[in-house]
Amino acid sequence: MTKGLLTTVLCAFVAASCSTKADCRGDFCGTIVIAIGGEPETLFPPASQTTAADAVADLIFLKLADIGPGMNSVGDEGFLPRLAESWEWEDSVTLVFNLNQLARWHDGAPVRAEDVEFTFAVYTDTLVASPKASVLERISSVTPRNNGQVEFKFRLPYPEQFYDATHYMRILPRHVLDTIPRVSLTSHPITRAPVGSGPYRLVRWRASEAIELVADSNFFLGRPGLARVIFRVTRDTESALAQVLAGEADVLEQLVTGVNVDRISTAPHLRTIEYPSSSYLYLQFNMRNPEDPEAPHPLFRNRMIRRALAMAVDQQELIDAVLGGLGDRTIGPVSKMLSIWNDQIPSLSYDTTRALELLNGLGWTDTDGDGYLDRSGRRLEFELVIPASSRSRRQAAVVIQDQLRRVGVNMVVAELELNTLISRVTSGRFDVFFGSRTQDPSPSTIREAWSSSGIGGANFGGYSSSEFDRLINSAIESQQADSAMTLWHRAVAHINADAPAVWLYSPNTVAAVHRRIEGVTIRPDQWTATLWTWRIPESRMIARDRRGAP
Amino acid sequence: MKYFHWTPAGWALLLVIARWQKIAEFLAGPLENKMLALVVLILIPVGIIIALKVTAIRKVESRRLQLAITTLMVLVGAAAFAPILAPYDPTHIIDLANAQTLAPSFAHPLGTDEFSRDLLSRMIYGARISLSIALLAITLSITLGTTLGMVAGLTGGVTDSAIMRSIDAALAIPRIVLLVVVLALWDRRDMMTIVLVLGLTGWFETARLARAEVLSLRDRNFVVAARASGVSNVKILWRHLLPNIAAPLVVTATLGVGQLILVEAGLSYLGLGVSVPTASWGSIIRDGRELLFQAPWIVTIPGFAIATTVMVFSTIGESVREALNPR
Amino acid sequence: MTRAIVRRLYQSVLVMFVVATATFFLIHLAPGDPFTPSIESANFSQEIVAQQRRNFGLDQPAHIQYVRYLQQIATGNFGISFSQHRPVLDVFYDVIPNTIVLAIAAILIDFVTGMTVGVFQSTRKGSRVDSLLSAISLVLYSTPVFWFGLMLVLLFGVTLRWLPTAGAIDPVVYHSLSLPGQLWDRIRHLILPAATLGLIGAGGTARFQRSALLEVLAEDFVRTARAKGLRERTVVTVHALRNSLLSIITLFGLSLPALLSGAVLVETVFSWPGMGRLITDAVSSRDYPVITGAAIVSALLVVAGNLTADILYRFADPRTRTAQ
Amino acid sequence: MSTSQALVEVTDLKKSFGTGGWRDRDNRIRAVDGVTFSVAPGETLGLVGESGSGKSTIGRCILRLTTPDSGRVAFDGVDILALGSSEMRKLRRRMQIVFQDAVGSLNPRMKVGAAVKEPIEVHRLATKNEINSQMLALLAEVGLDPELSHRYPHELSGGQAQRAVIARALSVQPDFIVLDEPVAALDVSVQGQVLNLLASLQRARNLTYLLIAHDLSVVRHTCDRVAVMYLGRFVEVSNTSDLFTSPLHPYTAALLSAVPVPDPKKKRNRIVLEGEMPSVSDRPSGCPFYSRCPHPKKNDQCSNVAPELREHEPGRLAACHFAEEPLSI
Repeated sequence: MTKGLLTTVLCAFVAASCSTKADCRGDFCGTIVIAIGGEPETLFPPASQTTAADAVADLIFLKLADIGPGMNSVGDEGFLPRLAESWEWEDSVTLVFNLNQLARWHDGAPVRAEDVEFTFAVYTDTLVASPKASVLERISSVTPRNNGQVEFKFRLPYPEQFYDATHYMRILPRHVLDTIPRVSLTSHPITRAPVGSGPYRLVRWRASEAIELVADSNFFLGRPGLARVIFRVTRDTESALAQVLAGEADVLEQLVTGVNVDRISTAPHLRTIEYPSSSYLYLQFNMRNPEDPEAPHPLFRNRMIRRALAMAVDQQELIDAVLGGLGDRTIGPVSKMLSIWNDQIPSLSYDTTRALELLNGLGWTDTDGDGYLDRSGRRLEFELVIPASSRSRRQAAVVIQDQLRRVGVNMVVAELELNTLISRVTSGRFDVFFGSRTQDPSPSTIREAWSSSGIGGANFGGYSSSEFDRLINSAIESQQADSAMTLWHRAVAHINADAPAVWLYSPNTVAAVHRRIEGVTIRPDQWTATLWTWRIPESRMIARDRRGAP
Repeated sequence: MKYFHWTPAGWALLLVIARWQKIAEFLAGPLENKMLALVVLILIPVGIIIALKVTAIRKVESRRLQLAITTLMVLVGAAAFAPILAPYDPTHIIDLANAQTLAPSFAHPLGTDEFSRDLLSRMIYGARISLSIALLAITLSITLGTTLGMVAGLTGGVTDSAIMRSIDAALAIPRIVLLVVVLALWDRRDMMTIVLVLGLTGWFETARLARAEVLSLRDRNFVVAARASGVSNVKILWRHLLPNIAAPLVVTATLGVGQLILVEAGLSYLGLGVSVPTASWGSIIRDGRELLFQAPWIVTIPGFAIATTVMVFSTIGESVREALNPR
Repeated sequence: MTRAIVRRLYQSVLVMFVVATATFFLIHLAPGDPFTPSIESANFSQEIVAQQRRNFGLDQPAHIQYVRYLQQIATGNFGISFSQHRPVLDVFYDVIPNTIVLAIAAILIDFVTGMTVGVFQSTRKGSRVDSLLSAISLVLYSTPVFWFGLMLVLLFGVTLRWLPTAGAIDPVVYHSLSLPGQLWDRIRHLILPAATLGLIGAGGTARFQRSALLEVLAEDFVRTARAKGLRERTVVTVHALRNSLLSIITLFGLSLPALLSGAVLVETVFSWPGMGRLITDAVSSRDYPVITGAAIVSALLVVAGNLTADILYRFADPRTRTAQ
Repeated sequence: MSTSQALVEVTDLKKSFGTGGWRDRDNRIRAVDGVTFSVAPGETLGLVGESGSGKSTIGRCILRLTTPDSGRVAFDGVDILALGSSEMRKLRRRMQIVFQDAVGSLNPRMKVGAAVKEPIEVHRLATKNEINSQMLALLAEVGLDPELSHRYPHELSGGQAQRAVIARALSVQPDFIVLDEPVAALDVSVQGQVLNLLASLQRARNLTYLLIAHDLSVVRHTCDRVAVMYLGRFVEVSNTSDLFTSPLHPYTAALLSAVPVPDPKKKRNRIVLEGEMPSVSDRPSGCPFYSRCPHPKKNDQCSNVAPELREHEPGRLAACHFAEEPLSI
């Protein structure tokens, strides 16, 4: 930890040497404009639910420690100190953080242990109803020992204790928020004028237009590389792309399709940066009857039908058509970002002949010659529900519909408005749901979505397999990285064979970034996490950069 | 016979011969297709006949009206016989890898969309969706508006003020806002839903008009005389009032069809129109919106189609109005 | 006359009450819930959603919520936006000025062009210019407003690159500009959306103005004025135009809802941060307080507009002034 | 007055119209202000007055086309104001109305034949097969060419239209017809024909008429008795011949003096009324006619006390303090 201290001191020295903001000179004066798709709903971290909100909040607030570039979530290996300068384990359920004495709130007050205690209290308060409360359940208490030391107590020892303690909470300033009643905390004006301890502070927020941040040049972890960061709210990828191409914006973190990537590549002032995606897409079969949740689904209770349908979908064609090749086939419910990603895990591969054989074997044949399979007078058909708001899923649905038609299956696509979709999916009123999941760095979230403990929660299809449950539980509890990995792979192979869903793809994430920006690194789970280390050398600055900070 | 031309008739005959196989398929095909054709084929000619009758009485003749009616015939023909006329299935993906967003060419006169579907076919089928929605919705809203307006006008008192204040309130909310709010009630947006919602939110002006007309007729002697003869209120409405307010209602309906086409397109553009794969013109624009720069024809063509159709209905409606209002 | 206005006011209040009630129940009938959990991220919890519902009082029966809602509305409080985590009034403060600016600019374009063209046409009835202008106004009247906007974006934004096509200001440079610079920035951003909305409206206004003026020009008193040997220009401007103004005032009142409807679409096309975009967003996130509030506010704008038109009408028309 | 066998009996009928809604009680116009009379079967009662005197309102009240504020209307002994709407509809068969504006009282979108047939259908007075022949018979009875049954109202002349309206009124075989200025809109040449037709129909069908007119000359040859109205009240009721020879009320006298006479040499004392009829909404407190009364003896009593309608001679009623000293004409 001494190294960190040294850098801090050094940085503080450098920062002090040029303090006048008005005529900002040097390599720390750049301004970047980020085209962000969607506006943060709040800048109060406990209440935030969207990736946009987290992306902005990550520059304003700090956690105790950040997950490392390796995305390891077991133990504390690879974690980078942030507000905590160091930490030690006193026993298997007691973790003590030593706060960085240089850490300051944007209003100048020092960051203290009681802020951490307060933060935990806010995140777990039912009046705040933070979506992150449930993941903090296994922490029993957070208590300050003195101004610079805070103690975390866990209910029981488990591999991801450190991850839980640090990953979800962005530390909040007690002295600013303590006087506000908890029940009105999430809607208080302070949520739009946040006071944090991170590298940037908020200057102005013009609703549905832009959010402007400026660097805190005294930031204790080192001077931020960019003087000003502007998040410009854009509605759709196309206009964001237009802005980036026209030089009106410098960064677009998600290009989505290959066509877009091609267009960016032709622009001399831009470059593309590819990083692993944290999401995967799938077609989820409902195991229960949509009309009667107690009864099994007439079609999908049959494992063979599910396997046949999974084999009838050509993921590669899908990736080519929808993403322009920018994606990978997923093998199981695993996004490319996760450490357990491995494309050697056994899975069902695209094979229409085999799919057709399976279906014929089950008695589904085309007796009336209309091109669709039928059995005792009923056509093999079902409904796919997709959110109307997702363009790529609408496109993919059209392609999958076409693919299934080739094996004689009639898939009807129903585009639903998002709220309707959510209420139908969470209450089990669907045949097949075209889902997309964004994962945390920890693979343990797979349990919520696919094991029987998630039924009634995030396991919308109601898939239940005791073997899968057993494998996944032991993988999560395993303290040893190697055996955990093996268990994860076995669990994934098992769920693949059962085919509770057709795994489709994990899109490749490609960002477009202006060439004048240097030191660009992107952490897959939170792309703005390292943005404060990006910078623009003075020699390459453009007019916008100099117009600079207020 | 003034509006009948031999040349288009000849072309139609040729088309029938050239496409007889498709026609056979169409006749054997799904009921829904035939129903849509029927709707379009019945409602529009009925409208045209009424319009012509009214204009013929007042001897309005204009080249514009003739042009409008001819154009409408073409549109109706295309919509009604979409399965016969369209070169491709509108949902057919031709070649995702190589035929995405092709510019207009000989093979695809209007180009293809991002799924390599033939745009001409989608436009022809879209005509059917757009026209049927507008026609069914206008039928619903005119019926509803006329009934309620006439009841309000004839009965007066509390019923009248209740209906009129509700109408005031409904009219105070801008139409699109009202539609956006009401459409949130339905969890699926098939054609009937859209028709229902458009119809149910479109009758207010008609009701006002019908009420005003009834009020001006209510104390006319022939109504009083009918009442004195013991004719019941329902019969007075039906036999005495309705025929006398029909003419302005026909004008409202004709102009309303055009407006409904615009409103439906607007809803589709906001993503609140009929769900895929049967696209209306508005949703074709929406699909093409993100490709505005790469494939501008996807957005441009349906816009022209919508504008033309609305113009046709406006022209007919205004001609009828001119005919009714000799000034 | 004041009595008539008071009566109109009283009616307006009644109308607003009906609007408030109707939107409340409509939106509560809708499927879905403002606190839908994200089904796409890791932290899915029904309990938290239930807790959020309790915190916002959504677990109460509808009639209790309704009464509380009416109390709030009566005090000018629209509640707290679920999706933006702040009072709905604050949300409105941000967007309403933008919509009003857009609406006023559009109305100016609409009525100035529409009336000028209409008057010009009626003085040259039957000429070639007349039929050409009639055709143009018919085309504008029949064009979908959002499509027209897209075409302008294509032409002026993409091809010619003359004007910005999104937002009300350039958020990057705006705050470092001088005051005239800021004003110019705003105007540049306003041109395309206002022109879209205004020109589409002008199509209708021109047609209306033309026929209204022609109707007046055919009346006896105009013929008398002509017979007196007055110049045609005097006849049109002094006698006829003043009289046709009445119908234009009515049209102004009537065109407000249509204008706001158009604004919803135009704001979507041009990413204009106004009411229209707010409403479409609020519906997709089931933000009840924003939806009901927005419906009430837009109804209020319409009712106020109609009231203004009504009063203007009474002032402009000497008959109604003395009649009461 | 023979009340015992009256067909129509009206007692203290009052009707006022509001201008400013229900809150606006002060501004109400008392169109009919306490009128009592009866019509015997087979009789023709004339109702005369200037426009706005309330005579049409009485006609409409009797048929319950407007609901009076108070008073009683009995038809053949039945209080029609107390009847339910279905009973009223049945009763409507026996009483009909003919308006001044004949073309306007025919539905412009309905052919003449259909208009005549409609009441028959409504009251189911004939089987489907007979309706048409009945209609044609009715047209013949009123002197219309059967060909005209296929015409629309605007294709008829005024006289033809009025005949059609009369045919429609007769179609339900009524006992009583209110004739609301039936000939006022017609050419003078046609007026006589229509009046003659009405008279012959009355004889043939034993009809009872209430004939409303603003013109005394129409009343003279068709009515058995005449009631003169002023400002919503009766000022004089009398048999026709007496009324025309020696009117009791100065208003009647003034009206009579305005009637053109066939013999221009006959010397007449023309009475010219000064001013206009006062507005019905601000009724004077005394005699309503006081402000315009040409009677030389009018005095304070007239301006303060409203005279009642009293019987001065048998069968002759007048509302004037000086009815015993009538003006001569």
